[in-house]
Amino acid sequence: MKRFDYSDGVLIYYLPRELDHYAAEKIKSGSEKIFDENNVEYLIFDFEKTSFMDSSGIGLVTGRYRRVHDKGGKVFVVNVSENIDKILMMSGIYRIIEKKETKEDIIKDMVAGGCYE
Amino acid sequence: MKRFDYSDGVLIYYLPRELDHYAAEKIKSGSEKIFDENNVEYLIFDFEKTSFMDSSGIGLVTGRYRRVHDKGGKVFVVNVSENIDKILMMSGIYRIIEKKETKEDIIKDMVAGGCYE
Amino acid sequence: MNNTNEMTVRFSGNAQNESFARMVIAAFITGTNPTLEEVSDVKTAVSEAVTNSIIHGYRKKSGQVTVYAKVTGRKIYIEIIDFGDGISDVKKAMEPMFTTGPEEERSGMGFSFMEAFMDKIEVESKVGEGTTVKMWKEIGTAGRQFE
Amino acid sequence: MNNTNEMTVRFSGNAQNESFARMVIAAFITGTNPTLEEVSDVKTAVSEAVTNSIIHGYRKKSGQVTVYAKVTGRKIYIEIIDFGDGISDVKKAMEPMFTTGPEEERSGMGFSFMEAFMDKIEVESKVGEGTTVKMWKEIGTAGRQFE
Ligand SMILES: Nc1ncnc2c1ncn2[C@@H]1O[C@H](COP(=O)(O)OP(=O)(O)O)[C@@H](O)[C@H]1O
Ligand SMILES: Nc1ncnc2c1ncn2[C@@H]1O[C@H](COP(=O)(O)OP(=O)(O)O)[C@@H](O)[C@H]1O
Repeated sequence: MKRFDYSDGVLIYYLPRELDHYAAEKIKSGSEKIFDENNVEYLIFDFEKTSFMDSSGIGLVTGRYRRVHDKGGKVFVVNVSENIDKILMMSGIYRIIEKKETKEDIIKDMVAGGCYE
Repeated sequence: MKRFDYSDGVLIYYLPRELDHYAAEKIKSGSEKIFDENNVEYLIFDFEKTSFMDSSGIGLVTGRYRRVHDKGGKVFVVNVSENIDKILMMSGIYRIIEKKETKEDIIKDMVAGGCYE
Repeated sequence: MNNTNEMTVRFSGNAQNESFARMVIAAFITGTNPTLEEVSDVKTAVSEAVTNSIIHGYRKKSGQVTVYAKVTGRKIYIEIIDFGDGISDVKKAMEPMFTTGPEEERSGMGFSFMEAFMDKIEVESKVGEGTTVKMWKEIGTAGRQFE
Repeated sequence: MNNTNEMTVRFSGNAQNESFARMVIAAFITGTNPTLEEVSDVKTAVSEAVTNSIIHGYRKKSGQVTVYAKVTGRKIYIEIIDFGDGISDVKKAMEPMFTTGPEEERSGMGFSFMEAFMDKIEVESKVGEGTTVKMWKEIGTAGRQFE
């Protein structure tokens, strides 16, 4: 099971079925090196498989957001089910992070924004 | 959710997803009247929906078998998954009760046996 | 079924058991005939409290977390109990966004989520002795989808 | 994960909780990475013992059933405990087809199923005090289907 994918400044997290504290810790420690060695310009949280999330998931997203945003990067969430949307909404995270329907929508944004000129 | 179906001497039990002691008791008490008021000639246990069974299920089948067999009736199990087959096999129940693939196979048997002449 | 049913589960306070606790509570409340959304709400609330016991109550130490649940008709009552560090200022701890674990990327929204997903919560805590979170929820009282 | 994990669950001895006990044990042993068949085997064995506590141990009386489980690596150990009537002759009770409940359509195969589905079982019982069933199973030792 692939947990993330990195290339050319774009990091995608494939989030697990249940995003709790245990899962968040594994995701963080598993991707620490990428943040240390690269400049992540686009960070994408893919919720396609995720049916459960609690506030530890919010902590993961906002924590990663801070690291990427401090260096001018952008953060997105995609494939958000109704269930997960409710949690993200409640947390107020959409004030700082953009939701897109699919990863393709983000690529459009990347092209428009000049990342892939 | 229909638990059973009776007409013309043929009783079909539609067994639940989990056939344990709790479920067996409900099935027994729910169909008591039918046995009291009718002569059940063909008794069919339909396992189509059943994915779990323990020895309480064996108790149900053999208990009902006795009531029906004493009066010359026949008992069948149908739509048995691999999982349930293992339990039925272990219990030795196939020495007294016949397994058929589908309910249609039993109707053939009924016609041949002269029930529907 | 308007009768009462009770259960208590006690488990080691390690992070893998967060999902175990969620599955136990989901299994226990099925008798109240909840919607999928109500099950999810209760799971989230329990997940928050159990996670707090593990990471804030016991930190790196070992300890046991207890979940007690009682169902009466469609009323659910749950307690999550630890014998960990306890909370010095419960009122402050319950404020949205307040966290003592920012470096661990905690959001400080655990108590807010418990309050949002349950009808009512209460927190009892004593420094050095531990924490008990009590939660109430009545099934079928808000936006019911199936009858 | 070669570490140890433990849990204890206690619940009212009523028949609805038989399925609850199965779900709890299934959730608890996921860490041993069992096949679906192994999960089913353990659920069946626990279902048998819990049912026995409810119908033979407590009969129509109320009482609590306790399930303790410990996982070490892929080794599973389970105890099912009641404080009910107890068994006067354990050896006889464990014989296949022996039952004191034929009029309730009991099959007398509960202990046989426990023995078939687990690697080993042990029964301790005292009349008037209650019964403890101990079970052992190592995951991945027989006919493993997925790795
Ligand atoms: N069981 C507990 N034991 C000790 N401290 C706790 C416990 N639960 C909560 N706390 C304290 O309350 C604070 C707020 O909790 P919460 O709202 O769940 O946010 P978070 O878990 O993200 O920090 C925690 O940071 C912690 O200091
Ligand atoms: N927990 C228990 N408390 C008291 N008696 C028990 C208990 N478990 C088993 N027994 C006795 O052992 C007998 C055999 O048990 P078992 O093999 O499970 O078959 P069954 O449950 O179908 O009777 C029971 O009929 C009962 O007399």
